[in-house]
Amino acid sequence: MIIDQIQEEIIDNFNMLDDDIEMSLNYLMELGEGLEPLGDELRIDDNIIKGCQSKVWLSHTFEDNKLIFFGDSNTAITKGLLSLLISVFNNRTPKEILESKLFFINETGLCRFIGTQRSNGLEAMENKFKIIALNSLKNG
Amino acid sequence: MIIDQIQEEIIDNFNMLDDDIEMSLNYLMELGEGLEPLGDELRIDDNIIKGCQSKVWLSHTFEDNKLIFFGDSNTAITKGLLSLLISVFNNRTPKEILESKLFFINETGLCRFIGTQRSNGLEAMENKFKIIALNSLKNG
Amino acid sequence: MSNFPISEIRKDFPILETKINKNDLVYFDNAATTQKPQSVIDSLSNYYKSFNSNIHRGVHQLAEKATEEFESTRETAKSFINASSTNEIIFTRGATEGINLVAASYCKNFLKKGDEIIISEMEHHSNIVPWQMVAKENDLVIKTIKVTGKGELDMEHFKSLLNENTKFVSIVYISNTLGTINPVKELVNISNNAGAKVLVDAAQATSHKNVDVKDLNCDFFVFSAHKMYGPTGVGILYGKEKILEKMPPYMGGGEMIKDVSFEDTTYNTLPYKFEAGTPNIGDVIGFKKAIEYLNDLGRQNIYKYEKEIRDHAWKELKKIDRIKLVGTSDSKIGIFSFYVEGFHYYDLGLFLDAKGIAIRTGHHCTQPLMDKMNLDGTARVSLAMYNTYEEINYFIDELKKIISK
Amino acid sequence: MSNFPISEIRKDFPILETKINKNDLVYFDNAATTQKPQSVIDSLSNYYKSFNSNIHRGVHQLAEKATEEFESTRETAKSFINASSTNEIIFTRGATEGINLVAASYCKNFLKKGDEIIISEMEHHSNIVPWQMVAKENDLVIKTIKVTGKGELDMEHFKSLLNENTKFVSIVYISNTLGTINPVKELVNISNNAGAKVLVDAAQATSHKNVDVKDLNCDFFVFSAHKMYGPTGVGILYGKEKILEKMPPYMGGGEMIKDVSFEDTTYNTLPYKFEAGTPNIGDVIGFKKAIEYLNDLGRQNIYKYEKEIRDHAWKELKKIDRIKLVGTSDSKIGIFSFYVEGFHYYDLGLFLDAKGIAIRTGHHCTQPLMDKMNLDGTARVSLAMYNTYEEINYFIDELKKIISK
Ligand SMILES: Cc1ncc(COP(=O)(O)O)c(C=O)c1O
Ligand SMILES: Cc1ncc(COP(=O)(O)O)c(C=O)c1O
Repeated sequence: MIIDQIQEEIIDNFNMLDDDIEMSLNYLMELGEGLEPLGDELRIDDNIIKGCQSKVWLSHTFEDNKLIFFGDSNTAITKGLLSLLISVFNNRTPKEILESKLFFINETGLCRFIGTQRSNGLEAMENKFKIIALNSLKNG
Repeated sequence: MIIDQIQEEIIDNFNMLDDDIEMSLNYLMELGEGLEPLGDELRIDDNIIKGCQSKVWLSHTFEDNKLIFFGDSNTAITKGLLSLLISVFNNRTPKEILESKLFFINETGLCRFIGTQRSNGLEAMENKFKIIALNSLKNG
Repeated sequence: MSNFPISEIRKDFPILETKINKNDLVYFDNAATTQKPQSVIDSLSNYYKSFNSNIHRGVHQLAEKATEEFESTRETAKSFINASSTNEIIFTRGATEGINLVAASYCKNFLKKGDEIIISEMEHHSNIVPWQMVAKENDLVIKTIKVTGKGELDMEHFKSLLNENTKFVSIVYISNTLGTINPVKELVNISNNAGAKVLVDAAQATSHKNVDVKDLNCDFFVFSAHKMYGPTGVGILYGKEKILEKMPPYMGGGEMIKDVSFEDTTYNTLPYKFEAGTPNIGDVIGFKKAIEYLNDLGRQNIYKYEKEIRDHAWKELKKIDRIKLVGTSDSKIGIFSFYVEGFHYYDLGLFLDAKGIAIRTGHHCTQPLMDKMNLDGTARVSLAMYNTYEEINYFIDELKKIISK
Repeated sequence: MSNFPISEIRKDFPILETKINKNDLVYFDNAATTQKPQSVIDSLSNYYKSFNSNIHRGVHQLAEKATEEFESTRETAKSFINASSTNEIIFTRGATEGINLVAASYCKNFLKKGDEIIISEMEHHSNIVPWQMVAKENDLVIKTIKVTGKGELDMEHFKSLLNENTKFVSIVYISNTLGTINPVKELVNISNNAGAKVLVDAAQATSHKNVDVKDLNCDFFVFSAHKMYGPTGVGILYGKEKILEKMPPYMGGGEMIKDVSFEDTTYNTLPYKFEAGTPNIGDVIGFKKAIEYLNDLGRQNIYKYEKEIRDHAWKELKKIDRIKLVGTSDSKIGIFSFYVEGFHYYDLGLFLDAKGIAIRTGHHCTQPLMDKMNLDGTARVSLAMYNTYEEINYFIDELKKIISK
């Protein structure tokens, strides 16, 4: 399953950073910078992921039974995390997304500096992806 | 001053018990037993010393400018303590009582097993003796 | 005799090595507060030495670690009482604060003039006064279940008190004066059928027996860490999530809000809505070790051992003619309230103390019960799992000597 | 440089030896909570190892000793803030509980519909929400003193708010977000002349400067042990005896009563009337050591040293162009709130943490102040007496590197 392969890759990449927190943060920041910023028309309340400490927006398109995600955040590290989630779920069918299990977050230890409160934020993000998938399935 | 002499005697007596708490308690109990129990007509609310955990009554007569005290308590140890106070103040003039300073309680370490709450009880007892003395002075 | 590892357990409690007047400490005042195992004491030091920090909302690692440990006590407590969710676990200062919180907050939203609250004659002041306070303010009526001569709740009398105005029943699980284990499950069932919510004051229960809020099906359940081998200053209020959600907050402050403005303040979700201000972080973290200690030994095993020493103490106490026991229900834990005719309990306490035996004397914060029994106080021996046959025998011997003085 | 014994002091705080990501911990989150000296940590262990017991009403020696030590913290705290009597010292869980107690209890007896309470825009949520709650319940009006651009109270605005309906003023001594030391003495004077009582929220004051309730002449004064090198879970509410005496109890339970019966309950005298249930005995006893630590060093000396490092940090922060400081009053302690344009405070906090530097980010429980300043949060560095020039320099260097990322 390609979702799992991508997660494995992420884990490998972070393993190479050898538990160096600063490097991990730099890497996340870089990843976040790779995300195209959302235009104001998409930075709307409907796209906000509730339950995150910082502001996180997630938008999507649905074509050929595949979901494409666009996201943004007002903080660099969160944006990096969001970009990881997007890379995992992008271009997948709703069914694939709904059946997937996220394991890379725990295995990379990314939760460590994401914050105890913050991990709910990650859960909230994951949920948002799945809700989008569910809605696409129903409507598609 | 005779009040101080009596206090010194008490201190000497307790010093002989050599910090043995059980012996001190036995001795106090004995002292208390030496106090003539008050009749029901004197075990009245007016004679109660407020502020003690157990019930303590104090009555007196005033003759030839001297105070004679009678006291009782429903607990044996407290009665022993009361008997010590009575022995210190008995047969003294109101003026002597009012001018006296009680030091035997601290020096014997009797406060140790009298209780932190209880030490207020001792203060309450001392106060009652002095109030009786004051009233006798005014009225006498 | 069971194979309860009593000598290992005693080694875990450093205070048990204390000498009092050259005698070994015999600590029989466990209903007032229990002693603490080394693991609890160490966890306090360890917290302050290595990760003390204010919790929640923190980005740094001390804050992370402290938050994680703090919240993990909530998890542990949830399992310990078999709650459904950590949202049902509110940290308080102790049982008393828990009862006050429910009395004030629940009453505000759910009780109206003329409604009735039932408590019992054997309640601790902490389960009387908060109700008196809200009753006075809101014109509610308090009714009290009678206690029988054996020190049990008169269940027939209880049933006769129920009517359509009964909205709340607040009852002690195990009496701190009598030791009686009340039929709380039955009580909850009857009360709920009558449309009343039930709070269980479990201050004396959690260290002695298995407790299960789902099985009891009570609406609220309060207890204190310090009575179950944990630190002073922490307790837990359990409440059914659906009910807690509808209750207004008790205190306002940091932590308990979602958004504050001068126009409009919205409150945080459960359990935080009821936890205003910086909580007692260190002791909450230490509390977890106390629960783990109980879990490791197994509450069934503890119950069994405690029953053995209770039976022994009871048998020996009954042999002494001049001793009058108060609270003789068969369904009881090792709490013995008694008096000796002609020997004041206060003197008794002092003489026992001289022998190193710590007991409690007085009304035990149950004055109405004392009044009912025509007593102004008793001597109370309360046992815990680290107490032994030897200690009981020593106590019995000294007791006999003292009262023959 | 002063001859403040900084290296000895640092040795007294074991946590300062912690490594975070291989870096030395630089703890700059002192406004959230301070670290604890060894003497405080030891006193907790010592309590539980050698004289843990429930207090008051006990005949045995553990109870005696625990009661004595517990009450001696009250004495020490009384002198520390220069109160007139230990009857004025109420133990609470912390500043938040103190404010809630006053809001609930004072209002009940002394405020009526339409009466006005003044707070300020710079208050901590703990000094906002309790007032909002009682205001809503009792139809009271809350007015807020404006804060100036420098982060000071607008005293003219304050005066303009006063009128015959003003019954209470509750104000922060030192702002936890801005560091501003407010002119509390003047405020009390003006308020009292206008017939209003004043509560001073001294949560941030007691560790940094001398505090004297007689000199301030305030009616109430609250603070938390954990913010002044003491354990979590304890605080103090000071109130003028005459006022406290007239206030109804806040919580009901053991300890706070004189006599309980189902017909008539009478409350205990001060300070016990306000201390329901088993208090946080261990931490109250540990708290004394924290006060003694401050007394031994001398608060004047602490203030002087902290001013030196504050000035240094301030000077260095001002040199960094992109840093915008929030709270620039000359009358301030070493609390620096700031933001960096184009760099979110949350990211900043994480990067600093990776370097071992613990700061706090967010709204610091002062959302209305943030709203007023059009911010959703800041990064906050808050210094304590164990912080050093070296730590500040290290932080400034790392800060520069991070924001140039
Ligand atoms: C100014 C101020 N007031 C009140 C509080 C509340 O203190 P606590 O959380 O210890 O009750 C704080 C602490 O965050 C504070 O900084
Ligand atoms: C039965 C019962 N309920 C309530 C309490 C109050 O507990 P705490 O003082 O820990 O709040 C006690 C403790 O004395 C108790 O024994």
